[in-house]
Amino acid sequence: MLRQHSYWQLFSAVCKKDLQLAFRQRAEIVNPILFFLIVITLFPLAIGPEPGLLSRMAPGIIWVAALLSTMLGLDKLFRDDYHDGSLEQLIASSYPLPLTVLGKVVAHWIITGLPLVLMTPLFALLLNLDNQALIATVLTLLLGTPLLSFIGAIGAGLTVGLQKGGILMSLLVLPLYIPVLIFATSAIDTSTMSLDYSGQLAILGAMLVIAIISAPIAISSALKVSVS
Amino acid sequence: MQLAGPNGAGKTSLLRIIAGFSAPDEGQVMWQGESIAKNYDEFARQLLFIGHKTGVNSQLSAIENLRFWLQIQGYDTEQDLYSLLAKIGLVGLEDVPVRTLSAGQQRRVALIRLWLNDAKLWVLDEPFTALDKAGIAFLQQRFLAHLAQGGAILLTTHQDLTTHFNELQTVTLEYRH
Amino acid sequence: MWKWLHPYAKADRAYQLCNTLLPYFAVITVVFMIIGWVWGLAYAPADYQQKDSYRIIFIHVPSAILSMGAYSSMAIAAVIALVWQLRNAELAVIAIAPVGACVTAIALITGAAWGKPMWGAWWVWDARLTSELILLFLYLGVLSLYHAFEDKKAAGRAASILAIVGVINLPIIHFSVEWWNTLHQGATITKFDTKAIDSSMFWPLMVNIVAFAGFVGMVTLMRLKNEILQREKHRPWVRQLLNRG
Amino acid sequence: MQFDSFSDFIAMGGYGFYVWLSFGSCALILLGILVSSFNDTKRIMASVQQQAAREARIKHAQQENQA
Repeated sequence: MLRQHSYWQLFSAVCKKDLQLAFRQRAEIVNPILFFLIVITLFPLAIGPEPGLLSRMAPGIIWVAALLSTMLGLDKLFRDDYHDGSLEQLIASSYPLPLTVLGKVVAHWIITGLPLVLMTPLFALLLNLDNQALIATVLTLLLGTPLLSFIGAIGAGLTVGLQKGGILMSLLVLPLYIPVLIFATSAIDTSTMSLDYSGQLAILGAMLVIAIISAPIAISSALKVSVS
Repeated sequence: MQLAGPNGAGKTSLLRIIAGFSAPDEGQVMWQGESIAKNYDEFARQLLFIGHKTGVNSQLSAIENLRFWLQIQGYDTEQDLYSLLAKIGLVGLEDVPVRTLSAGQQRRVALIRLWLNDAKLWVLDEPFTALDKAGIAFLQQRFLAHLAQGGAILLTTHQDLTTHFNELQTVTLEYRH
Repeated sequence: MWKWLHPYAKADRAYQLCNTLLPYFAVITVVFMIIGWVWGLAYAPADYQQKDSYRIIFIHVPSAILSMGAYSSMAIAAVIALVWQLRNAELAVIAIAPVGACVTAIALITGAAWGKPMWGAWWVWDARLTSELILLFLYLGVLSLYHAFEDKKAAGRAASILAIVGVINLPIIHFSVEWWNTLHQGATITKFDTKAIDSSMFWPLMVNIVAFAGFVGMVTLMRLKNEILQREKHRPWVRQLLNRG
Repeated sequence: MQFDSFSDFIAMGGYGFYVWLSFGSCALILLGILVSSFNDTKRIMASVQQQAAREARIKHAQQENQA
C-alpha cells in the first residue's frame, strides 16, 4: 500500500469534503445570507429611510452585518469534526495540520464569505450606495471576509471542545475583528468622497497575507489543545 | 496487548496519551527509541488510531468517508472499496449516508480502515463495541494477520481474548481515588 | 533542556522564588504608593490649564502603562509556556490576567472621570480610551476562556494561545484605532501630553508608575503562588508546607 | 502643600468629585484584587488540609479493618 504525499491532494480533499457537506444541507449556505439580509433590512427601519443618511451609514451597516453573519458559520466550522472524531484522524494523519486547517478555512470562506461578496450589488441597492462605493465595498469584502474567516477560526478552534462555546467564541473573536472593520469601512467612506483608497486596501491585503501565514499555525495548536 | 481495568481507570486517557493527543503529566511516550512529541509526523505515519469517536462523518456515505480518510492519510484512493465493504457485510449500503446505518454497521465502516493501512501500531479503543459475534470473529482474524506481519496492536476491551491470541499481554489499570 | 529538570522540584522552587521576591515587591508597593499618592494629591502644583483635575493622571497614566505592560508580560509568559512547555509559565499567564484586567479597568474609570470635566462627557471615543476598552475585552477573553475549560491543563494552553494571538493583534488594533481617531477628529484636547510635562509633575508621576508596577508584580506573585498550590495540591511538598506553616 | 486647608484639599479646586471618584475607585479595585488573592490562598490551604484529613481517615479505617 504505497503512500504518496501530495499537499494539494490533502488540501483539496479537506476543502471538498466541507463544501460537499455544505451543499448537501443548503441551509448552511443560505442562512448566513438571509441573516445578513435581515440585519440590513433592520437598519433603515430603525434609523429611518432617508437616502442620504442610509448611504452614509451603509459601510458600517454592511460590515457589521458581515461580521455577525460570518460568526454564524464559524461555530460549526470544527464542531462536527470534533464530535465525530474526524479531528483526531486529521491530527493523526501524517500531513501537517496547518495545511488541513487551511483547507477548512478556505471552504468556510467559500461557503459564507464569497456569497456575501457576490450579493453586494443587491445590498447596495437597498442602502442607496452609488457605483463608486459599490466597487469599494466589493473590494473590501473580497479582502476582508477571508480575513474574518481566518481570525474567527482561531476562536472556533479554541472553543470547539466547550459545551457552550458559541457565545464565548464571539467574545474572543469580535475584538480581534476591529482593525478589519476600521480599515474596510474607511476605504468605503473614502471612496464615497471620490478619493484614493488603495492605502486601506493595501493594509487589508497585508493583514490577509499575515493571517494566511500565521493563523493556520495558531488554529492547529488551538485544535490540538481542544482535542487533548 | 490488551489494556484492562474498570470504568474510570484511565484506559482511554492512556490510549490518547500514547496516540499523542494528550500530553502526559510526567514522563514521555517513546516509539522506536524516540519521543513521539519530537517527531510526531513520523510516528503518525506508523499509527492507526480508532477511538470511541470513530471519525466517521454521519452525513457522508461509507465510500465517501473511506475515500476521505485514504486521502488525508496519503493512500491511493483508487482501490476497490466496494468488494472490501461487501466482505465486511455492508453490501448495498455503500452510498447511503452513514447516519442511516445501525450502530454496529457504523462501527464496521470505521473498522474497514484496518484493511486499508500499512501502519505498524494499531491503537484501538473498544473496537468490539456494537459488533455481533461474526463481526468480532472477523475482526480477530484481521488482528492475527496483522500480528503475523509483525505489527503491534494496543487495545482496550472487556472481551476475553486469551483463547485466540497466545502472545497476549494484559496490563490492568486500577481505579484510584 | 528545561523539560528534563524534575517537575516537582521546579514547582517547589518556583514557589520558593515567589516567596522570596514577594516581600520586596510588597515594600516597594507600599512605600511608593503612599509617597506617590500624597505627593500627587497634596504637594504637586496644580496645572495652569486643567487645575486640580489633572491630578487624576497620577493614577490614570500608570494604570494605562501597566495595562499594556501586563499584557505584554502575559504574552511573553505564554510564548515561554508554549515553546518550552513550561507549566509554571502557563500559570503565570493565568496569574497576570486578572491583575491586568483590574489595572485596565482603573485606566478606563479614571479616564472617564478625567474626561467629564475636560470634555463634558463621561465617555469620548478618544484613541487611548478606545484602545483600553478593547484591551479590557482581550483580558476578559483570556480569563473567560480559561474558566470555560474544565481541564485546567488544556485551559492554560488555550489561554496562552489566545494571549499570543492577542499580542500580535494589539499593535494592529492600537494603530488602527489611533488612525481611525485622527480620521474622525473631533474637537478634543490632546490628552495627557506626558512629554512636555514639568519636572514638578514628572517625578510624582514616576513614583506612581513604580508603585503600580510594584503592585502588579506583587499581586501576580501572590496569584502565581495560589495557582502553583492549586495545581500541585496533591504533591507531598504542599503537605509539608502546610505542616510547617 | 498646595492646599491651605483640609476642606480645600477635599474640594480640589472644584474638581473634588472627579478626583476622589478616580482615586477612590482605584483604591477599591486594587484592594479588591488583593483581598481576593488572599482569600484564594486561604481557600486552597483549607482544601489541602481537608484532603489530608480525608486521607488520614481512610488510612485509619483501613487499619481498623485489618485489626
